[in-house]
Amino acid sequence: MAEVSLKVNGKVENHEVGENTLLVDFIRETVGLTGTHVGCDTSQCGACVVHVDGVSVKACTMLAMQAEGSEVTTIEGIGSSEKLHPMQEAFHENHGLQCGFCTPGMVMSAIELVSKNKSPSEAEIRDGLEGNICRCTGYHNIVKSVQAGAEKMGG
Amino acid sequence: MSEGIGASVKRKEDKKFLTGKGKYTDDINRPGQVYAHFVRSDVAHANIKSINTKAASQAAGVVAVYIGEDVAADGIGGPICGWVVPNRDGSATHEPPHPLLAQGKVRFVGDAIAVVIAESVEQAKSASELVEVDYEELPAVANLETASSGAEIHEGMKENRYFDWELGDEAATDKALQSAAKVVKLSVRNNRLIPNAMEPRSALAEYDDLGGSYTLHTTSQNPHLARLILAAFMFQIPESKLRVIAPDVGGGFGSKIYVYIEEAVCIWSSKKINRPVKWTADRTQSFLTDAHGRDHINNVQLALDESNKIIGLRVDTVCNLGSYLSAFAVAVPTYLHGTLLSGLYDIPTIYTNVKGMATTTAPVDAYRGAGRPEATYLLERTMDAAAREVGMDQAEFRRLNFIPKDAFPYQTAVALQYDTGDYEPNLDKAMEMIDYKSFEARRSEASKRGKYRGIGVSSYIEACGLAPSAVAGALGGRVGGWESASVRVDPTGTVTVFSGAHSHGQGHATTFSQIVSERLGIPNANVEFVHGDSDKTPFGMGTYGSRSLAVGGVALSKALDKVVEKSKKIAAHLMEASAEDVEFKDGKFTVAGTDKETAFGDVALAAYVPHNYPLETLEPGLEETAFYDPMNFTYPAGTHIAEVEVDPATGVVEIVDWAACDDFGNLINPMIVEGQVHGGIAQGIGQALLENAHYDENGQLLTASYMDYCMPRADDLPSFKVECTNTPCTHNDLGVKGCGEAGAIASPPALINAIINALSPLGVSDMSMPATPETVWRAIQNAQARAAE
Amino acid sequence: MYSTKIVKAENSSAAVQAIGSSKEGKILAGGMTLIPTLKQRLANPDCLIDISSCGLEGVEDKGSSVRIGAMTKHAAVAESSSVAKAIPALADLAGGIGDRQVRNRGTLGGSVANNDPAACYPSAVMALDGTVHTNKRDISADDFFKGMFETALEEDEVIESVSFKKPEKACYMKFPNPASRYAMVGVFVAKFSDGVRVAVTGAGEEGVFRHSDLESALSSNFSEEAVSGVEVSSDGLMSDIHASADYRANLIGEMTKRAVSS
Amino acid sequence: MEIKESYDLPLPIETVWQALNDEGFLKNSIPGCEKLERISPNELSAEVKLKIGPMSTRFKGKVNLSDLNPPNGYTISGSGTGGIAGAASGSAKVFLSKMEDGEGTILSYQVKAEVKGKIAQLGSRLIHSTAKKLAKKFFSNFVQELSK
Repeated sequence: MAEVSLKVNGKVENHEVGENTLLVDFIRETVGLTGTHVGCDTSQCGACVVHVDGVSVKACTMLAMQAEGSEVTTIEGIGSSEKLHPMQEAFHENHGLQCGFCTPGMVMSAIELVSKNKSPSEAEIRDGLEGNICRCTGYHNIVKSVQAGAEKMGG
Repeated sequence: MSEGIGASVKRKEDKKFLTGKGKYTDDINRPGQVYAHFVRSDVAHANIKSINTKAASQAAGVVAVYIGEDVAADGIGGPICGWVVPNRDGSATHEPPHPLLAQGKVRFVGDAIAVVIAESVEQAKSASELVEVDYEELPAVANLETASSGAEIHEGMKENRYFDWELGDEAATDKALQSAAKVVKLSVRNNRLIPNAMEPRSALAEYDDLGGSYTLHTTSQNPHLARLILAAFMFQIPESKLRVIAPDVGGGFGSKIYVYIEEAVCIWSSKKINRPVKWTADRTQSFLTDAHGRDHINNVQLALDESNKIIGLRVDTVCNLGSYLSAFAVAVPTYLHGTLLSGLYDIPTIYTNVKGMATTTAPVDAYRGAGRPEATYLLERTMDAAAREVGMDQAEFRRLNFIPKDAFPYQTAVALQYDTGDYEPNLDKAMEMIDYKSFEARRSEASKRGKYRGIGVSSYIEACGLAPSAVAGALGGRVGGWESASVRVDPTGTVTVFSGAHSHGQGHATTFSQIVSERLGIPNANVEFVHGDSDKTPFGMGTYGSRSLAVGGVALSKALDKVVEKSKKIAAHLMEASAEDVEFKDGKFTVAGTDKETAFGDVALAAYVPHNYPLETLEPGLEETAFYDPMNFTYPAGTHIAEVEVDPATGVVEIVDWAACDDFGNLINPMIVEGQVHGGIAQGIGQALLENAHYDENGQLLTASYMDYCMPRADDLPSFKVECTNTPCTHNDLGVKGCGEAGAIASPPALINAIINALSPLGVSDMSMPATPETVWRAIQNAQARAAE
Repeated sequence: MYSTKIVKAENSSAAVQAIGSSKEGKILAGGMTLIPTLKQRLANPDCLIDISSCGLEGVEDKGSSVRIGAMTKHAAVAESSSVAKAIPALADLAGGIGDRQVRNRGTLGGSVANNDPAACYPSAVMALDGTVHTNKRDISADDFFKGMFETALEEDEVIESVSFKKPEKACYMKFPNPASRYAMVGVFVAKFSDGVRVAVTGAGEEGVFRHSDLESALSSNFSEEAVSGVEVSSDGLMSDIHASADYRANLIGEMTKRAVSS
Repeated sequence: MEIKESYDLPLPIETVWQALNDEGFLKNSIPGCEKLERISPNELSAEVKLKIGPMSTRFKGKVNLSDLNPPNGYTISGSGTGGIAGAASGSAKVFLSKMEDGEGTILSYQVKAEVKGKIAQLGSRLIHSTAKKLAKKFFSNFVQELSK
């Protein structure tokens, strides 16, 4: 067991956990934020994407201890149901989600994508979402959502 | 903007998913819960000589370890088969038992042998490694072509065949083939797919020893059906003692229709240890044990007369149903496949024979489209080959053979009667959308860049809204095909809809609210939607086969009819008029020829505060339920056209354009319909280009992770052009047909036909799925080698 | 994942020491391969030595070469202006590894030390006549890669940085495995004043390798035609469910042509 | 999958044959072999530690010698289970023949390999290459041992 201290969505989380605890399990089980999902075992589906110190990572492929001292942002930390983040709003307006399971990871990836490229082309968006798998939407409306989200975010 | 029928209302359910507040099964935890982990077979086929669980039982954190004998001792049965068909010789489908945990034998890699229950997932996994299983290996039966001569998988089941079924007039069809001016022959394989809903299956079972009742949270498309099967057929407990909740479910695509052994083991063990038991699949377990889809080999013979009109069709199919018969495994290749073989063509005689085979692979069952994609694929590939062989344009050859629009209702040669349809406008529109007539110019432009450009057409029909119960029953179905809905009007005029359908991405909360909003004239925001809980909703059949709206939506409409009818009586009383004179529109009751008016809310209040109310003749309250059993299937149809460019140096296929024009009847929410079409097309493209479940000759699944099973990603796909025409369904109140599966049905042949079209100048006339870069490259190499000879 | 201990090393000698005092310790760099392996319980190290605080990040232009710290993330290499200026092909390669989340965590040293037969980086190290700098010594690329998943690294050795020689011209062309997105074939072509080096990844049964026939053809005539004149043999190439050795051989030729003509 | 290779050895065929039947030689030749004990004339129990990249698994199983045809060859087969990783088995048909000079021996082999469980499910791309590599290593170790 080891003491892990990091911030999740601005709140200090100080917990004693097994040293082999994955960041995603820390977020879901220890902190109790279940918006971050697990959809595969091989670091490919992207349902678990969160931001660690501002960059997107797959929380299933990082140990909680590797995030020691970091600022972690999850889907719960970017907007609220009263005030959605512009990217969340864009997904809503463009029907960028169906079953919702991949959505948190998709939105977190999209936000980082736009933070690096203010007005990405369709090809850049498709390329930039390589690490997020969606089985429902065929990506068509996700691409539209990210384009709209980029505009809203001031691109 | 209107919030009623036909409006692209933004989805109500979005916010919870967008903010991470969705509650999927694995997000739910119960006090004292323990975790199940299954010990699964590493071998495809073996007798189990012994299982030693001693060390595992003593491992840290372990609460219990159970094997097949423990289940058998409690008399718990396995999953049952929901549909059977007669064999050609009159005998019945062979239905072998499917034990919850292996009893003496394993039949596929992933077959569960034991369950270890522990305080943590990691402890359960560690202990599982200590379970020793001694196998006597038997030869795997991994190959569909040779399955009939393989080792016996189920005791007493001859030639590993579950059934041998036929439909249609064999003599007439063979006669048509003999007398034909031309017979087009084709053999196609429908590749095996793994559904891959993004949320892995999960179950959380809890036993209440005070009431002797169970609660199961599970990833199900149809919680009531799961409850019925679990309670009545597997556990033999009073159905009322089991509550099944399917909370937010992260996609299904068919794979979450069935009751799986893991859910049952969780229920059973939750009582044995009197603690809540949770199980969540990791992705590899999903690959190994979720019911797979497709896996057919079809031999097709199409008879044409001198004028290129179709005069007969014969299809001989062998399909792989895997190690155990899953719930609807039998229906998929028979009544959901054989009955669709007429497509949208006027074919006077059709005969089909389907042999359903067992292999030592995962069970195969419905996957988006279920039987209809296989039918459409073989038919549209054959139409394409026929057009090429007779030298006609692929679109015009189809047009020539379409059922004319004045021929409806049209009785096909394979049992179905199409109520309505008009196929040419879809074809014309799709051709216009993709600029079909200028294609040859684009082909020559591409060839200057060293690319082969091709265009492929696929015109499809599907039978949705499964199904009229009497028809299903007559054809071997063991469940009803109706759906239910309850409408509870609250005293203040807000409404809660309780539906037996289940939404796992389809957006029912939005579309069903739109129907209410349209009919009762209340804002969408005043409608709540409840589904997925057997304690809350009326008994329902759930969601599959593009049925939610066409059956569940119509049930809602019927319940709303009852609400309106009763409301009119209340309004009549309030307005001191006769009920026959009361009109209801835009949320207001009026009396014809007067200025009397009362609002829907006032009527609702009167129903619950019946101070001024006709209590002698009318019950108080305003809550109505309807069960709707459809009179016929609905028949969405349409045309998809794909345009591709092939890079001959690598075999890479790039999809450069996609046009889809579908007739889904009336649309409730066009935005959601388009989203369904997009998703369906993406899965169809996945099948045609990328996805394939690959078992090696020993029955090992080599594509058991996203490292090897190729899921479509954003950069594999183009954007799609999607439009609709509308011939309303004639036999349901909403005129709706269903749209969930269409994309997956239409798209694979469009794409494969486009690739063949691109390579046809080289003499390529066949292409298998998935058309991977190497497959395409080899076809080009072989064609070039043939040309050089 | 089995239980394990995590040691945060302050520098590479501390890391080596920690390895020495463990039974079966493993260096944890970005973890992009190691953590998925541990999750599957396909390895059971008693100790993971986290080297993220060892100061092994950064890009340094050394004149005739570029030296990159072992713990430099792929994203940092892809976005580095000095890499883009000195060896744009290397920045391109780094920008095409995995997906953006992999690039945000995965490291040069991790990729090179693992020497996955389908990894991108080893081809750059080989084609750019690289040198692997460890806590003990400098190892030339040609001596470093020893076959699939094998390198010259010893138990008590940690990669600190890798140097890449600046070529006159270079290009990396990757044909990704459509499922995993690893290289099904990746060809790194680097033209130096004294000849051309061609390294192939994703295809060889023994991992990354230099293609001598292509090198000599391109050294005398740096053109697509020269590539066409080489018959790429499928001997020693991998066959799996995604691609046969023949198809990989074809891709080697094709990717080389594209690299040359880019 | 089948893999074929051959070696020329500067040793008489009888010497090679003896070595092929000597557990000491075999133990030093089997890559990663940590334990090899004869339990009957043609059966040995074995423990092998296999490292492929980041993966590291201990297999426990048996080595069998069959089709014995002294001194012209035999079939050596091994199968083992690696716990959670699954199971692996492989067999090599070994052929010995005298070289034309009468002094040396040609050792050739044909290998078949099969994996089950997680290694098959997750490592399919590596199965063939790994089998080939391990076979090569076994025989090159064997040759090296012989020349000691």
